[in-house]
Amino acid sequence: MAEETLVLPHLELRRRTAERDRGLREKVMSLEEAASFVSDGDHVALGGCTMSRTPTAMIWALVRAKKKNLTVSRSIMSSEGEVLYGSGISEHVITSWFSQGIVWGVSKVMRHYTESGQARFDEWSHMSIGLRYRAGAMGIPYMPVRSMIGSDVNARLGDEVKEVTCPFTGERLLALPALNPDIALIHVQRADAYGNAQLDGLQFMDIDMAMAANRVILTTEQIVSNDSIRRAPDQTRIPFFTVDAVVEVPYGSAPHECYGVYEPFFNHMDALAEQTKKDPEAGIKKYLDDFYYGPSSWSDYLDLLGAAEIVDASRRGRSIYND
Amino acid sequence: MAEETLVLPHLELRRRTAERDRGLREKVMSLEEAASFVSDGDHVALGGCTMSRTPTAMIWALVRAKKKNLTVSRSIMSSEGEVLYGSGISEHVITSWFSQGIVWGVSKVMRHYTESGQARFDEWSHMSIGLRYRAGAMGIPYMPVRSMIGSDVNARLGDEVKEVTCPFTGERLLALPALNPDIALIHVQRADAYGNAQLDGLQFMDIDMAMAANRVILTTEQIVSNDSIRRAPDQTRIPFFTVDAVVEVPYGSAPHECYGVYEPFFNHMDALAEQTKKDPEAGIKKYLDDFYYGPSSWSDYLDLLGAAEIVDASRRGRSIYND
Amino acid sequence: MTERKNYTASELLAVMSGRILKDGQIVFAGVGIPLLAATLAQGVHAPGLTILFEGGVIGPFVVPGELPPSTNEQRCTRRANMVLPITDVLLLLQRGYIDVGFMGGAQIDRYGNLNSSFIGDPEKPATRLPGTGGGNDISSLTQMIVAMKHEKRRFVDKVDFITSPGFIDGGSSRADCGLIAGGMFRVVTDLAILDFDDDTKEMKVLALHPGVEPDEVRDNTGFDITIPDHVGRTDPPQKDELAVLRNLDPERLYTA
Amino acid sequence: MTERKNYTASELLAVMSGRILKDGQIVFAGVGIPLLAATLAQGVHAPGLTILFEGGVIGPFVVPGELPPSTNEQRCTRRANMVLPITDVLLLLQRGYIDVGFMGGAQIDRYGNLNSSFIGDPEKPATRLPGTGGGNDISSLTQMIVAMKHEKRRFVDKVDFITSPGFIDGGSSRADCGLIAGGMFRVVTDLAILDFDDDTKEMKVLALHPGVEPDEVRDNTGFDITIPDHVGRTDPPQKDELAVLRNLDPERLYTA
Repeated sequence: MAEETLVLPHLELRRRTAERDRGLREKVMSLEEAASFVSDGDHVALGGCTMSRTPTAMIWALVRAKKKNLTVSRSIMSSEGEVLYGSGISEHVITSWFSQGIVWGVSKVMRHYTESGQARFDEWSHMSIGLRYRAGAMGIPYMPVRSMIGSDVNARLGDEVKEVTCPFTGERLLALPALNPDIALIHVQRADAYGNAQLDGLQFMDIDMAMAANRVILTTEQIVSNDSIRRAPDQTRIPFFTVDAVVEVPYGSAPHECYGVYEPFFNHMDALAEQTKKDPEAGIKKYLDDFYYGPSSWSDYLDLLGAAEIVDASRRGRSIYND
Repeated sequence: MAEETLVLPHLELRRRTAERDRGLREKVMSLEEAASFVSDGDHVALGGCTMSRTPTAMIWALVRAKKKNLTVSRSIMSSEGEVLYGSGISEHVITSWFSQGIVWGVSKVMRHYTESGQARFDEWSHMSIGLRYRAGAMGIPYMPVRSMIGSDVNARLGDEVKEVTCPFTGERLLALPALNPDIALIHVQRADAYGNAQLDGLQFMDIDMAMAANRVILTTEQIVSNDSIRRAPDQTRIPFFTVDAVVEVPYGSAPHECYGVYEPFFNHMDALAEQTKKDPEAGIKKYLDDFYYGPSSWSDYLDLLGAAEIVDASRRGRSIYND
Repeated sequence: MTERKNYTASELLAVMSGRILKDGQIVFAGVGIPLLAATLAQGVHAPGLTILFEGGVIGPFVVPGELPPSTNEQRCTRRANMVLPITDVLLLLQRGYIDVGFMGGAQIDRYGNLNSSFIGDPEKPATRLPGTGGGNDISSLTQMIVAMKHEKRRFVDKVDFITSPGFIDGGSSRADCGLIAGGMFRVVTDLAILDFDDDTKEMKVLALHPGVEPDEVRDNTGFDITIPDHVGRTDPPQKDELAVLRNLDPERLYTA
Repeated sequence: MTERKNYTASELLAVMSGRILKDGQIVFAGVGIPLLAATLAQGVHAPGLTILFEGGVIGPFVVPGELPPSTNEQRCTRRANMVLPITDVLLLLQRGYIDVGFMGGAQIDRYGNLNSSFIGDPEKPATRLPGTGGGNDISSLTQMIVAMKHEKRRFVDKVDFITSPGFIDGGSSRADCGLIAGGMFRVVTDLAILDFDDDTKEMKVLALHPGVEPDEVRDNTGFDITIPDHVGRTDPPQKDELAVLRNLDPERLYTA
């Protein structure tokens, strides 16, 4: 369901949450089944940041399922944002920074779609996006903040931000509107069949996002037993009752990285940047044909990435634990 | 330094923070040296909750150093609150619940000092205290909340809470004043010499408290190497630059528990409850004479607790990892 | 209550309140009767019930005979699904993830307001009680079940101090204060199950426990309480329910 | 800049900005020149300098030759003291724990405002740039050092879009907006080190790099810039500084 208002009235947020089956139950399914949780017009939040723990496999499934009119938010968008624009499943992204990565310069695909007016890119400060998810996670309608004030980032957002005054100090602050996405897509190293997720390394905004969202699809490198989760409950970062679907997808963030498991597939990223340089639209369409529409399964997709690249990315990924 | 206003103006908070030596440096010292960081009149926040990870050893040192006029806040106060009142180092506590523990009924010591008007007990809701620390940790002067409204807990706080209206939804909420304690006392399982602390199990409000406070004294069961901290940086919960003193104090929470290391010393707690039942003031004074003023060192204190009790509490403590 | 019963008043409380919980619900529980009742429900009819403790624990596994002394010690985390900071576990209530808050009460009034702070004038109290703990937050932010002994001094017309809000002054006054969600759902005592009138929000009797007559409830209630003519009757505690309970608390620390 | 130098413009930038950092400071650094400069400072004169990355990293250890591709990948966490969520690492800025924010810039104006969002009219931009990332938060909440190439098209009278606020319209306008802390401290270019007038908050030259004449700065600046008569001079990059730098970035990815 689309966000009807900038901030959901509290009782409506509660009604949607109360409707969900939050009991302890198994919810393992395929990428295709999980894709059915996303409706056209939804606000979809993406876990991870830039080239890290991107829910690539789930986006891949949404593109293949030909979703429409999604609004997509993320801390920072990398090549998955190019895929969103190029495939047409989203013409509206909300993020603080959007390009493949610093080393590849400004994204030609992002430029093509935004400069031509075909797609919208709402820019918020990095912390503001994080605090919008956090307010949503906390069940409050706004969060006061001392950032973004005075800049054109703020000015351009118009009525989506408001000035408030501290009732104790009289200080002027900005009120950020809570963000409760319709659905969040989050990729993790391990989760159990109920959706208890444990994350290693960088957490980005994923935990607030999971708590804030009205549904969560969890993709995981590996499904582990509930017993193994219960042995270290202080390592669980996302509780099962926020999660609606659990999908086991090895290399589910490729060509991006998954902390401690694999680093980015840099050669693949280089090739994508090169391919979209001259004719960004044709370049990204060809990329989609080759890697999104072409393969018949996620395994086929991994085959296209190539075993040697997978082995190399994995070796680099594990090296973080060498010290 | 005492809190001059309910909420510190932002520039004053920043000035105090900027003055601190936040560089990477060793700060290991004795309990007695660390006690010198606490000034008479300070607002002191205590880590842990009820009978868990109480900074007993540091309170022990403050009592022996005859501090005065401390305002002390904590999520929930147990027998350490009785020690604060009985020793006279604090006549003003801020907490959500105050008694030794449910199994011992209402604290006679708390009743004696509060009902006679000798000491003050400001009651806030549990979450409100947590959110006050959190606002302090976030550098915002207030936090909107949907709790405490309508109750006499709220009414009794007078101007310390204010009503605010959400600029987006028009909903009425309560504004909680940020709390930036002058100093926080936190006990952990392990920390390095710089003050990087890793916590196992229940975290309570300790992380927000450490971030909010203007100084932190960390007592730790064990000082570990910085290398071992760096091997699992995603397990660090309190960063070194918030910490001013690191003191290695084995059994530093006894007679309370330290997660995974020892459970509460129930026999000791039973005896304290019994001893304070008839004449609470005399009972707690005798307890202070025996366990606080009597021993010449923390080791002597542990000797008084008794080796058999220590062994038993430790056996129970480790048992959490048996499953 | 003149016949001999094969259960104590506390066991009756635990059984009757446990039955109100539904499979699949998420319950924020205090220690003592609430925890016993919730664990009992898991064992009897609600295997998918999730228990939360205010110390920061989601989905723990209570070891029989090792009931936690409060909601803030390591025993509460035994084989839990997740452990998180206090503030964050309480925020789950504010976010709306929790179906039921479940706690005991020292004093309750006609509109379901609870007092655990002061007996007498708060400015010069006869007794300073321990205070709210998580109670105020839980009762402000979700639907409540309260389990308590049915005594005249505990069931009063107006509490000395509203620690945990019920329906305040009745009618729409709770929402008017700004508490737009939650509210009292059931009060379970050793005499009856009570609920609240849809409009006035006054407490009334929903069902009487086995062997309890209406007058016994009236005599033990400090205000006029409505008992409908065709008031319900609860079924007595069953063997399997008592067996689960006694296994959980073999020393009867909470069910004596 | 006619003499032959034994360093590149990027190396000059890294060395000159690294020197501004002081031992014991906490620096919020972007990748590229800022990270190189901060790591250089640690190796040369500030061993107790702490680096933070916006991805959520405190006190990492950069492995020479394995510079991270952004501040959000695992390479950034190499032997870090702590890893935490993005929002929380940024909140350290708001709380006041951070001494210096240190980043690069695409376009800067007379009052130190930075643009990394739009070239041309934001409603119909000639170029849509990637956006603020953490830049807006960092420059709103702490004292800033910016390192960038000194070119006329980059040093403009007024930026097309204020992505990261400097002193806005100068004078007290920054504080008047509600940004009561932080502000631009130094701009380091391949020609000079620039600071800001205490009252007007206009950019001015603090010191010229070796071999640079005042006119070279004027010619490469898109607005009238004050160069005091007795302007300072920086010392050229030293051997030990260049050696540390080249060890960090042997393939000259960031210092070509």
